[in-house]
Amino acid sequence: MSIWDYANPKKFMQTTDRLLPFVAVPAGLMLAAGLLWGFFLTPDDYRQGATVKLLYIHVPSAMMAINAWGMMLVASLVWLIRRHHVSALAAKAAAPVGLVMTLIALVTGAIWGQPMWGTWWAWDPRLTSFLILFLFYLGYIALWEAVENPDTAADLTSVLCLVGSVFALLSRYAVNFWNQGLHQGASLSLDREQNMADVFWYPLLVCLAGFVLLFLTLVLLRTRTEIRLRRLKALEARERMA
Amino acid sequence: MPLRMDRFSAPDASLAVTGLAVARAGIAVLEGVSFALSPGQALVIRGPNGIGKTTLLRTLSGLQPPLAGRIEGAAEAVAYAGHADGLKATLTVAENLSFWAAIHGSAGIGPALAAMNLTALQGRPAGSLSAGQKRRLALARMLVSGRPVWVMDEPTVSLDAGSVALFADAVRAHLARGGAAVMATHIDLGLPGAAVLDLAPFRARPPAEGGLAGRFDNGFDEAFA
Amino acid sequence: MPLRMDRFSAPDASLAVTGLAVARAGIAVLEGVSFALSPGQALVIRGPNGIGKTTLLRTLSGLQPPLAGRIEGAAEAVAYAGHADGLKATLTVAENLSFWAAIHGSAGIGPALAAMNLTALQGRPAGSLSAGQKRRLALARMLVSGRPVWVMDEPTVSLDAGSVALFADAVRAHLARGGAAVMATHIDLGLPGAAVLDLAPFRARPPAEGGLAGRFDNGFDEAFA
Amino acid sequence: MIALLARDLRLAVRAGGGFGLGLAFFLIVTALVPFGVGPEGGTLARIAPGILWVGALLACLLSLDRIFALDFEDGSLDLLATAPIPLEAVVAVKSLAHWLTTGLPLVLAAPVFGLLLNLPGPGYGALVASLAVGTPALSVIGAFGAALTVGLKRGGLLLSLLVLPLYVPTLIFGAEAVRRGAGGLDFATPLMLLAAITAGALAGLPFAAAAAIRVNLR
Amino acid sequence: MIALLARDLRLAVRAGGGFGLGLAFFLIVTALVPFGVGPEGGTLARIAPGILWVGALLACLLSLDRIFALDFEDGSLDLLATAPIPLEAVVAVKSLAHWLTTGLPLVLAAPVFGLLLNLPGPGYGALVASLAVGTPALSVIGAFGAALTVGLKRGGLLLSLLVLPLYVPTLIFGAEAVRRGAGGLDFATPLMLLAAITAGALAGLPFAAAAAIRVNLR
Amino acid sequence: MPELGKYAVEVLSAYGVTLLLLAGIVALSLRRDARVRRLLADQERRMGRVHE
Ligand code: HEM
Ligand SMILES: Nc1ncnc2c1ncn2[C@@H]1O[C@H](COP(=O)(O)OP(=O)(O)OP(=O)(O)O)[C@@H](O)[C@H]1O
Ligand SMILES: Nc1ncnc2c1ncn2[C@@H]1O[C@H](COP(=O)(O)OP(=O)(O)OP(=O)(O)O)[C@@H](O)[C@H]1O
Ligand SMILES: [Mg+2]
Ligand SMILES: [Mg+2]
Repeated sequence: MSIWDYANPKKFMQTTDRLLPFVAVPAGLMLAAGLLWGFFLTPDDYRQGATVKLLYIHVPSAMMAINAWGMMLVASLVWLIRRHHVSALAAKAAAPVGLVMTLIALVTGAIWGQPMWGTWWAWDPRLTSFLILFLFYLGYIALWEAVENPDTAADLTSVLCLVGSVFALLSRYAVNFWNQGLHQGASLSLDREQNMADVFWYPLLVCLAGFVLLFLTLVLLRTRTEIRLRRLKALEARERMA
Repeated sequence: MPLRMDRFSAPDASLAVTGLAVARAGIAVLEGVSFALSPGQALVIRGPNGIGKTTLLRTLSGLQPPLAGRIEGAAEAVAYAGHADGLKATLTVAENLSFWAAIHGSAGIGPALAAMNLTALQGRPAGSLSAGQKRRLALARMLVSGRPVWVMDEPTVSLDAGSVALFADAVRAHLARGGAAVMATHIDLGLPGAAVLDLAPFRARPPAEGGLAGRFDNGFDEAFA
Repeated sequence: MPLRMDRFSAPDASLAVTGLAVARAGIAVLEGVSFALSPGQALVIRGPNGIGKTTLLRTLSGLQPPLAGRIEGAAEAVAYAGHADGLKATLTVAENLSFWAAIHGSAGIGPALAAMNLTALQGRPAGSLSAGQKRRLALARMLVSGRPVWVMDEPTVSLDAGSVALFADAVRAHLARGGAAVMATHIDLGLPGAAVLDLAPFRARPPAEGGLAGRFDNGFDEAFA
Repeated sequence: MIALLARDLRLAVRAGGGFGLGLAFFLIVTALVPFGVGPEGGTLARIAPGILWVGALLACLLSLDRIFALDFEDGSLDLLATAPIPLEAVVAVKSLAHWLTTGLPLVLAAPVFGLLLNLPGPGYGALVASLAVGTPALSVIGAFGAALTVGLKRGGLLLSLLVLPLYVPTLIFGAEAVRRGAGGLDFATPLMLLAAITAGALAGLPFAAAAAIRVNLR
Repeated sequence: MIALLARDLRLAVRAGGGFGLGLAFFLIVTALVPFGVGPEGGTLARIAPGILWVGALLACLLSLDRIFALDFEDGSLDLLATAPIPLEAVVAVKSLAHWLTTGLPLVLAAPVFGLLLNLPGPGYGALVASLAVGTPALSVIGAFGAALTVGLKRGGLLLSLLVLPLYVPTLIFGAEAVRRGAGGLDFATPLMLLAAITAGALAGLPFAAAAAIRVNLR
Repeated sequence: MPELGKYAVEVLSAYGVTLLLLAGIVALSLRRDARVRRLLADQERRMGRVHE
């Protein structure tokens, strides 16, 4: 059986109906565990003090904000190439979740910036490219909302997602060129030992897993909603025809 | 009539449609439409408001894909004239027409202007024409398109009796040159020779009664069965 | 017909025009037009494309001032429907109509929807209607305006035969209630009782032949005499 | 009248976002300036009051042609002009709808944008106050400009050209109020002048705009 | 093709100004900024490169919806889509027409506006060069945004929202080139990057835009 | 409650905002799902497609 079978609405609804609790419950558990661990049971950093606790929300949300866009890009490509409706609807379902993740990363980053850099906002490349990502999410969602016909909307938003991805990468590069920045480099690599002590690292991993699972849960749930909505529209149309 | 009398080169003026279903906003509106049109023939499409005449004509012109069925005949052979006139208010009558002539690579606009009684108006900006004058200009565009199949949506809206006669003359000349024409209308076009296709029997049935569903619906009825 | 059967209060449905001249873009197009219309009467305006029907109707509605002559009857008594439908594509049929009902302070939109066979479409966005359905909605607006004099420019464009009959019924009911109607058209409206005014004899003459010139021209001819 | 307001608001919302889009444009303008000007906080803080006001002004400007042009194109304006409410009231209500969908969201969201441009702390009160007092004038003046250009096919840029000079006094006093506020000075005087402009515009311009529309429909 | 270009140019000119209006808007933006920011020469000189580029960008943006919306509304776009020239070419020609009526005049007039903002002497060459290289990208990217929103009733603000983030890289490299030029530094690198963006946009976006138009006409 | 020192406001507000936003998107998703479910059920019933 190929993965494309799940692009059939029937198969998708059946599978996710059974699958959803097995994603949602671990998501809640992991998230609760990670955040509580991070908040209550980790020591303060000798330089950053208690603000290091922001790590456990800032980093996972920042990563999910990027990953959500990546998922939308893949789903858009699948829609454009194979015309599987579920794929287009999944991309639509993911966008608001990605937007919220971006917002969380921006807000927690801004709050973190005040004690660390002495400013809420700086035109640092990492921050700036997140602001641009935020705009892309807004535009993508606004385009879905603005188009009446769902297939048309799927086509247009997919094209936007493709072109937008290219320009988002370009912006990232341009922004680097433009300003060297204050923000931490990537420390979440495999050779992480120089960067982060285990006391911070393990709860962060749990939080990361929690955010990933939460994202999955929400996307599955929202895709199911979108499929039903699509179904509702089709039925309304049929009723009019009759 | 001072129109070019040469026959059309390829692509030619035949159009055959079999089992065509067309959809508007993803909803099937017509299904099972079949007809064939050979050079020199005209077909008048009739049917009540909202049955799907405009949708059918747009599909024939290649502006939207059919939901099912086959259209034989190149979309490149079709010149389309819809409800909207496609005129630029700030360009003069002659400029509007010359533009379309240039796009279609046809020669002069003089004969087309004359055929639609626009010669006296040719220096006027199109925005200052009355409703019927605008429509005449939109029809003159068909003449300069040089295309063999004319597909027209309610071509005689706003035209007075004299202009309807002019239009009928132009269509007859086009047919005589080996062209073909498909026209949707509610009123008499003064073309007694034309075949008539009433769309009422082809109204799409709801999927429950065996009608076509949109592509999405196919996998879908099962999902909620 | 489930329409309100009360007669109109003031301003009343009479309209008298004497020696009217109207201009478009400063150029006189019609002159010497006179007619009188009393409650219960309908007048059909005819004339070839570009003679000035639209211009005349806009003048009657108070949208532009007459060049000369008198119009007796309040502009507030007139409900106007032009070539453009005045619909908002993103609002539903019911929302479009309710808006105009609210503006004119009329009660419900149900009877108007029913009269124009729009009840089934009332939840649809107006942008998704076919050409004829849009026109029916534009005509339903006349019913909710509650105004005694209907001035309509080619009201039956794009309508199928059934809808033309609906429209004729609505006009007849309006006349029976003591209303009046002026309609420009090129085709038969199915209103045998209506008076007909052909505008061809009133085409404005050039000033050289004694026709009216624009206001500016009057002082102007002398200046360059 | 209320029906007209409700309709215009509903149209703005249906047109895809309504409230959101004016804001989004404001956000984008204020975000673009640092890309152009460079990221140093000091320079940004110095120009923040001016840029914020210019951004608000441009966000208003961009949505101006929505006020009458759509109604003109589809024939609704003809019908509104013959309706039993005075055209002056139509203008006033439509300006109000424009302000509610464009000006008001700007007022509410302005502090966030101030952050992006490093606006100094004491400036936020002045920013919100001056925008609240000044943006109604932008909407009314814009409605007047839109009325003047309503007949002309896509008079968008002409509209900007006509309206921008009219916006200058509002801009000067508005930006001055914010600059004084940001510098910790008293900003009552420019705010009063701003209020005077708004009051004057509200009292006079609907009549001028209605006259312009009548001429354009003729 | 040439006929289409000629028509679009003629339409732009007839629409009341054409060339003039984009310029006028640019002028007004650059004139408003001193009102907002205050007149000290030092600050102005520092922000001039950025403001000039932001102004050019906004002037472009404001005229974008003219590219396809009018043709869509009056039915011409249907006719162009069925005409014997490929839709990709239509997009390319229309972008070119937009650039000729908006971008090119900006390039030619930019030095004058530099003067208004106290742009330091060595910056003028960089300003003209970067605008000449960068504005074509603005037109093509804008045409893509206009194609996406063409079916939507007055998608003006949505269009801005979609297009502005796409403009960011162009803006950064453009303003950076001018800033380096104004500081007497070498500006070849940002100019090359700008050229690369323009080339990429010209090569790819007409296809995406044509696809979007086909979808919207369906 | 851990000792947050002088950064209490920052840390607490950041956690607060995050939880608020997460709860918001979860609640919105659930509410929308329930609403669409209900509308769809109504529609299916109205069209006589009754099932369990
Ligand atoms: C609005 C402001 C901010 C935004 C948008 C932002 C965004 C990001 C992003 C995108 C990541 C990358 C995740 C990855 O690639 O692995 C990240 C990671 C991180 N950020 Fe921020 N950030 C902001 C402010 C701050 C501040 C003020 C600090 C603290 C001084 C900070 C500390 C970190 C740390 C320590 C990481 C983890 C680095 C890593 O392991 O990759 N951020 N942030
Ligand atoms: N954008 C749209 N979205 C949804 N439905 C639409 C849309 N446009 C048209 N329809 C519907 O599709 C059907 C077919 O419309 P079409 O315009 O083809 O009818 P038509 O036969 O041309 O009618 P008319 O004689 O009034 O022009 C109509 O019922 C109409 O309401
Ligand atoms: N904006 C304008 N500028 C100059 N002349 C105009 C303008 N609009 C219309 N005209 C001219 O005024 C005359 C009257 O136009 P009007 O629209 O009233 O005609 P009509 O009788 O309604 O024609 P139709 O039957 O075609 O609708 C026409 O000759 C027309 O060309
Ligand atoms: Mg039709
Ligand atoms: Mg007329």
